[in-house]
Amino acid sequence: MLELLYFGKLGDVTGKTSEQIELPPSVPDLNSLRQWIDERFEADGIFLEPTVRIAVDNEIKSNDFKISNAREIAFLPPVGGG
Amino acid sequence: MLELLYFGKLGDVTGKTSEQIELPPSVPDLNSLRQWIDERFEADGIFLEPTVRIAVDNEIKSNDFKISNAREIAFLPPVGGG
Amino acid sequence: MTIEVIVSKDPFDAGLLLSEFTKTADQAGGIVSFSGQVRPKANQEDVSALVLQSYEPMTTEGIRARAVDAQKRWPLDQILIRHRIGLISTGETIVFVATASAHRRAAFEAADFLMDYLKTEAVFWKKEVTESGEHWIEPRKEDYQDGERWNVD
Amino acid sequence: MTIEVIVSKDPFDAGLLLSEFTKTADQAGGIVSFSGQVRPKANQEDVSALVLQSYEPMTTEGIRARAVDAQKRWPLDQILIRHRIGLISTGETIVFVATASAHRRAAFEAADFLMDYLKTEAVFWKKEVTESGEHWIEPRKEDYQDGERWNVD
Repeated sequence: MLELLYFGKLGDVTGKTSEQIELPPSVPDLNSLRQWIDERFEADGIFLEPTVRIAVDNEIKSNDFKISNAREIAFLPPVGGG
Repeated sequence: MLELLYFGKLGDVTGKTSEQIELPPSVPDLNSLRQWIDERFEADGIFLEPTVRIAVDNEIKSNDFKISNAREIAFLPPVGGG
Repeated sequence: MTIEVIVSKDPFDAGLLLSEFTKTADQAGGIVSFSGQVRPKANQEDVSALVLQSYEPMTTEGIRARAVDAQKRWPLDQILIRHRIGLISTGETIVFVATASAHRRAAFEAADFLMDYLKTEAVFWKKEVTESGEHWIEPRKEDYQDGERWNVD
Repeated sequence: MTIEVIVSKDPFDAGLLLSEFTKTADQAGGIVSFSGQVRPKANQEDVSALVLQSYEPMTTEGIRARAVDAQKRWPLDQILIRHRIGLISTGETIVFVATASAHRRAAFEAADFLMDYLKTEAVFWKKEVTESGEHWIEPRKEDYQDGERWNVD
């Protein structure tokens, strides 16, 4: 079981700030996770934007990161804005 | 009657922070006042130092200022020192 | 040298924090504080509140790392950083930073340095609550420019 | 815009001053404060107290003029300056400056600018009370360099 977290405006897109989920085998890494989530919520590509970073168990990871043992994955839109 | 004020280390030299005094006619301006006061307290020239400024009735005045109507004259050693 | 970082929903009084900070830092000589309040206006619109999200422990660790960085750059005796999350009403204090140093300029520069981080890089998402609804605050262009500010392994 | 300058023998708590300042400045966005404590050491010697003399109204007017100058240079909403005179024990707060502005950098710079004046040009004479006696603090070389800082008419 994996916990997904949606921060900032991403929570408005998904309608939730977190969810428990079982990923399908077709989603082995962060790259495919971005696409899968974006399609699931009809998010028009917002999850594909490079400014949206992904943290796996509290560490920022690059798109080729293999998810396998992750417990928590967080989608982090850009911070800042004063 | 004139009030003289001695600030900072000048008060140590004179042994007082203020005094009421009648100036002799030989002391018409600040230049002669510096010399007169310095001799009176055997101050070794400290009152002649240009870093010691003089305020007459709360305004800094130059050495040629005529004392005549002054009510209060303050001797101000340098400020600062953090 | 002590560093304290608190990210919390609890309201706080900047003056009380400064009083406590001053008591423990009284060998220091100089203390600089910055406190930020939620402003009632943004883009001509009345703002009634902000809503802040953090992502712990990343948010607190990021702030703490910046404080450690400040401590390396300046001779500091003490740093306190307190930041609110959750719902924060107009006029309430949202952030408080205090630095103590024997050197006045060091205390000023370190507080400014910490605020720079808190305003542009710290891991917070901010939503404005206005009469026309709620709006997530987008980063400004400057915030984007150094986009690779997070270390990716 | 309000400017408040108080030079007084009365002790004060920097935190309490900041609390009050924050209440009246809550439209401002950002508040910077500086508080300075009497340090227990100077030139390897234990200091138990400072004694400060001022010359009123020159001292207060000089500080106020600097605050007006700050207000012209930066967009400030509020300035408070409080300075003690008389006997001030080690660890007690001797000076407090607070600036409020919608612009964080303005609040920082103005507070720093005011402290520069208070430390080097403000009309105060300072005496250290140590175990070996009392010593008037001499201006540093930097303070002398711009010796003609007072306007002479």
